[in-house]
Amino acid sequence: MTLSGILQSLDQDAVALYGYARDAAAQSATSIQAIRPESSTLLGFARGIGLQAAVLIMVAGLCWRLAGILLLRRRPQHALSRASWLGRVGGGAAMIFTRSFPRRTFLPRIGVSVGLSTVFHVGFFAILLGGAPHILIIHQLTGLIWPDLPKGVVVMISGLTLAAMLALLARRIAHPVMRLLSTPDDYLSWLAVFLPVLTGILLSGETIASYESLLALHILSVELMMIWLPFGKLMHGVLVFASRGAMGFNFARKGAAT
Amino acid sequence: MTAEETLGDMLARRGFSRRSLLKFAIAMTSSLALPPSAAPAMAANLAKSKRRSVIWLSFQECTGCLETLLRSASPTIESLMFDFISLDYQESLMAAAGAAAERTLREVVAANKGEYLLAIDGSIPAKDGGVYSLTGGRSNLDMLSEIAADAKAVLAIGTCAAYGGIPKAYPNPTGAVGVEDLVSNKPIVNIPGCPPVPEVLSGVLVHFVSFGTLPELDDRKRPLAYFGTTIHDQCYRRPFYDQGKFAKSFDDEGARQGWCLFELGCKGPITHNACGSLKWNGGTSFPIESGHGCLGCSEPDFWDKGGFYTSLAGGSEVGWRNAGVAAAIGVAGGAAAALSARSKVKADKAEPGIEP
Amino acid sequence: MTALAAFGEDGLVDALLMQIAGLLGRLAEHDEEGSIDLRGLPLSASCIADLEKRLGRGEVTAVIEAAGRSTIHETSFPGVWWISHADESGRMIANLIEVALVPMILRADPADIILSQRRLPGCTHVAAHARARAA
Amino acid sequence: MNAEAKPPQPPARAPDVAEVATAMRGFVSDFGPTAALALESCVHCGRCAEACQFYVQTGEAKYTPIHKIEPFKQAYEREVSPFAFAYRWFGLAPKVTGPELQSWQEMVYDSCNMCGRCSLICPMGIDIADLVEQARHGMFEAGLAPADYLGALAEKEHLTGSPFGLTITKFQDMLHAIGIEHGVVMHVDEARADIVPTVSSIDLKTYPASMAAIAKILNHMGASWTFRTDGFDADNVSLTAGDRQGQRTTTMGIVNAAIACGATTLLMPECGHSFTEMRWEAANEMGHALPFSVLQITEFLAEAITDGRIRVNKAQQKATYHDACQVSRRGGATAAPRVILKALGVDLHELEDAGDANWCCGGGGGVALINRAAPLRAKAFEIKQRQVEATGMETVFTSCSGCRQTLEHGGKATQWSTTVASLLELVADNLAS
Repeated sequence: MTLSGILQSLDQDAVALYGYARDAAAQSATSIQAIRPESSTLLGFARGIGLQAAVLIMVAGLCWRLAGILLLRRRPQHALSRASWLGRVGGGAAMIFTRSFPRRTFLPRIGVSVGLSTVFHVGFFAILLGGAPHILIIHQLTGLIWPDLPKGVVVMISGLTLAAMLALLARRIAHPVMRLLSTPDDYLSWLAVFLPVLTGILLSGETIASYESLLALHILSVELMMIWLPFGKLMHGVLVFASRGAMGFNFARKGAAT
Repeated sequence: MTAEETLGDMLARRGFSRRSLLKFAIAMTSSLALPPSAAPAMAANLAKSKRRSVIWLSFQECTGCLETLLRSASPTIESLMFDFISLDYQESLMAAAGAAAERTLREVVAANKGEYLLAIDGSIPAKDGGVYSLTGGRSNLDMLSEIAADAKAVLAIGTCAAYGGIPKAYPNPTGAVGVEDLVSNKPIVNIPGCPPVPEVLSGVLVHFVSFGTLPELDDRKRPLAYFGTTIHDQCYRRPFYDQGKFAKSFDDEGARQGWCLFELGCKGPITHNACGSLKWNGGTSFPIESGHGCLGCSEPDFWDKGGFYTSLAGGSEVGWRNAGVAAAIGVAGGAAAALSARSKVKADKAEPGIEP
Repeated sequence: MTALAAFGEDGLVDALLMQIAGLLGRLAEHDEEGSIDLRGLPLSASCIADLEKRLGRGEVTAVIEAAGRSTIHETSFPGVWWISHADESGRMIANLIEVALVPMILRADPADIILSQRRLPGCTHVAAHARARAA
Repeated sequence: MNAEAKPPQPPARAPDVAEVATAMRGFVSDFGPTAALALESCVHCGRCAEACQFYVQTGEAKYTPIHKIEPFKQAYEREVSPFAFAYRWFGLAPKVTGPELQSWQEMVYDSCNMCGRCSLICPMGIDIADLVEQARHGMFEAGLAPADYLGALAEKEHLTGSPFGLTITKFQDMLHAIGIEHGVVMHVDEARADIVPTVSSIDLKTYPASMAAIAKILNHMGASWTFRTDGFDADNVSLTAGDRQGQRTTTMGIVNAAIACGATTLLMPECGHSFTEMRWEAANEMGHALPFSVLQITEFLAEAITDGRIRVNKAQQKATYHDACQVSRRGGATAAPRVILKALGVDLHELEDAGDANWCCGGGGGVALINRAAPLRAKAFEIKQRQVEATGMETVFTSCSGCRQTLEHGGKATQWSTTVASLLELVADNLAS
């Protein structure tokens, strides 16, 4: 049974599985605006109800977590600030970017971690924002559109990103500090990002299995990432702006180095 | 023409040499993607075989499928096929009508019990007992089950007969379904397409008449020889797809250069059919070659898979109203969590005077 | 010039030539005939033209008028025949390389031979006179 | 000084459940969005370890800065985080146990100077130093502040307002004695004065000359100034021990003293944490802005030298300078010492990573007052020793008595020839007549 055979049968098993899920979802989702019925394939589910559910869960989770943090009582700061209010806001905004480039003195010790994570993050967003199909999705949602990278380039970048992720995982397992700090959330979040990139590469190759199965798997893995995002470590994608901004703002008050 | 006369004798009587029969067999083996060595065997079988009786029932259909199969302005090799079968019942083509037509149908069924082929075009409305499509006062639902019972095999011609097609599109008022949803104890061949590619029917009939079996089918009961690959895989514009050269509108520079139509909603990557290789109107062209994206008409529920001009990459659009509801739920939950946290934090101020 | 044709153009033609050589070998040793359906292979027009140039032309050319025109020519390699069939509207419906003593389609069919045997006596002078007397 | 408050007893055993609960509430008590953001944002990348002198020198993973607040993060997740209910229902963040909290004493106190170098490297912008300070609040309320020395001093400060139990009269006598010994006019407890220099007990005990130096400088300037023995001990050992109430009492004492004599400027002595406490936290504890400006001594000297109120001679010597973390990196006064040294004509050879990214001396944040932390301090000192020797300088100036004492102790242990000197005293010794 070749892999493509398995994926083919996966498509059929999923049809049955999907049938039950769809009926259950249909009954329970009465309040949500009637969603047009999708065809009975895995791809239909992935691009239909699956996508809808993933987006709704992500949006709800994001709002919940952000509200839960930002609505805590703010500690008033009365000490005389070294910077004006505008200076503090500027400090906050600046740090959002400068903290991505560690000070030269730290590089000898964290160069590997910085290098690998930069390759991964730049690669991941280059795929997301450079891949033609991705731009189309964003275009359909927001109307924005910009030139895309050739498919070959995106595939090559995906390879690099995948390699960086595997190296980072190896480091997280091997390095004593990383092993001490790591929780199941780290590994689940890693997987939730690894699968979309992996299925993306397989999809671009279009050889392992039929286009539909690969596209369905790719979209499902993205949906897994979207659903996990607000509840685990992936939230740092949003919190990084708030957290760095807050430190930049507060340190600018003290004129302290950031 | 007597029932016992073989095809070979019939052809000879009408001046068709065995060479033209062999030539026909060579053409069909090539179209069916069979090895060339199969041609002599096919020609021999065809010569020995009897003419197969075919009953064609039209249900909730637009006659587009029938027209495309018989339209051949110039007689093509495939049209020979209609000399090999005896189309005993077809409401649009036969002279008889009304009660006479019904009598003919009963006679044909009786005469060829268990041996005739049942070809169907159009979907079958199953809602409310099938009352939405009647022929001579009888619902298509009943006619199908009755006549399919004695058929040797069933050919569902066109996406409507195969998967329900356009009548089944949302909201599907008549409860239209495909043949495969109603008939289960008979070998079924789906020949989807709106309309289907004519050569496919000839290929299937020839295969059946000459080898007595249906050609190899895929998981959707479609002949693998014609539906094994996607339009995307056969498409001559594929290199542009790989280089990321996409037409952004139907009359921009990209479109004129014949670039890939992926961004204009082409459904080629998820559509299985033979348009890309056999092409239409005698090999003239096929939708993509004429500059329009493939609609995916041979796939189930092609009408509900998002707009014809929405690219494959786009998921079905997220309802902004739903997103608003989700956001509100999220904020409410977060606020509740924050308030309970604040109450806990305030409670710790046991020591008087320490500001929060 | 599609991307497919850009690379390996000559690779395809060479592979075909070697396959034809293999068929010739089987014909010579085991008297086995074989043929290659060119339409089943992803060949571009220039690829087929190149193949035709390589195979060259032999001494025999034949035309068959049966349900459309079919043309056959022997290549410069005896035993290797190039056959292309078209239907009445002139559309090509098959394009084959056949490796055989004589292409299958050229041979008269046994059933036709029996019919000929039955028909032939009819065109003798004796039969003609008999018909004239009977009329 | 409210003597009747219950003094924290150093426990012989692990805290019981009640004490752990108070500890956690202590940690959670001053929780705002910034602290919550910090605890929610950690991506477990491990880079903070690479900036911390204790991990870098020992290679032990347990000294990873963010790991030092792990139990408190668990408490946050259970009690205050947006998904607290889920953490509790699914048992994702178990309750912190007594023994576990006790074992964390080493992480929250012995191996953390709260120097903020980890906050400088954290890619997510988490102020880990601030979190450790808040964690100490929890530890203290669970009676887990280290008993030896730091705990004892904090207890005494809590009772008497001075970590060494100095009474006001004793303090006054010492000031006058220093005045006489150094031949300097000492203004003590005068009713009205513009400038109030505060005193740290380390200076009082080990570097009395610095009090004489500040007096000499202020007289040189002809400023109206006075020491206030009712506003004593800028050191605020309670802060580093995590005793929020003691910290607040000490701070209010100084603030009230300054208000009493109508001061316009409060000078913090050569000390790191006292500056942080008075400059950035005092106003919050008052609930409104302070009615006077607070300057670290180097800031004051730099300003006065620049605008000519202090005239100095050229000191004609080569030296290097060690930055106090709370003054430079955390306090934003990195430039002031350079201004002073330049004015004094000192040929300054900066240390590697000088200024904002400097390595901590290893004694700050109360660690110098924990005896069992000596081996850790020695490890941290090795970096500083290497850096100073790399400059080839004979003298290293600093403007924090804590650093000065730590570097001297470190130097004594390794027969270090370099002399550690105070910038304040250098200025006092080079005043133009």
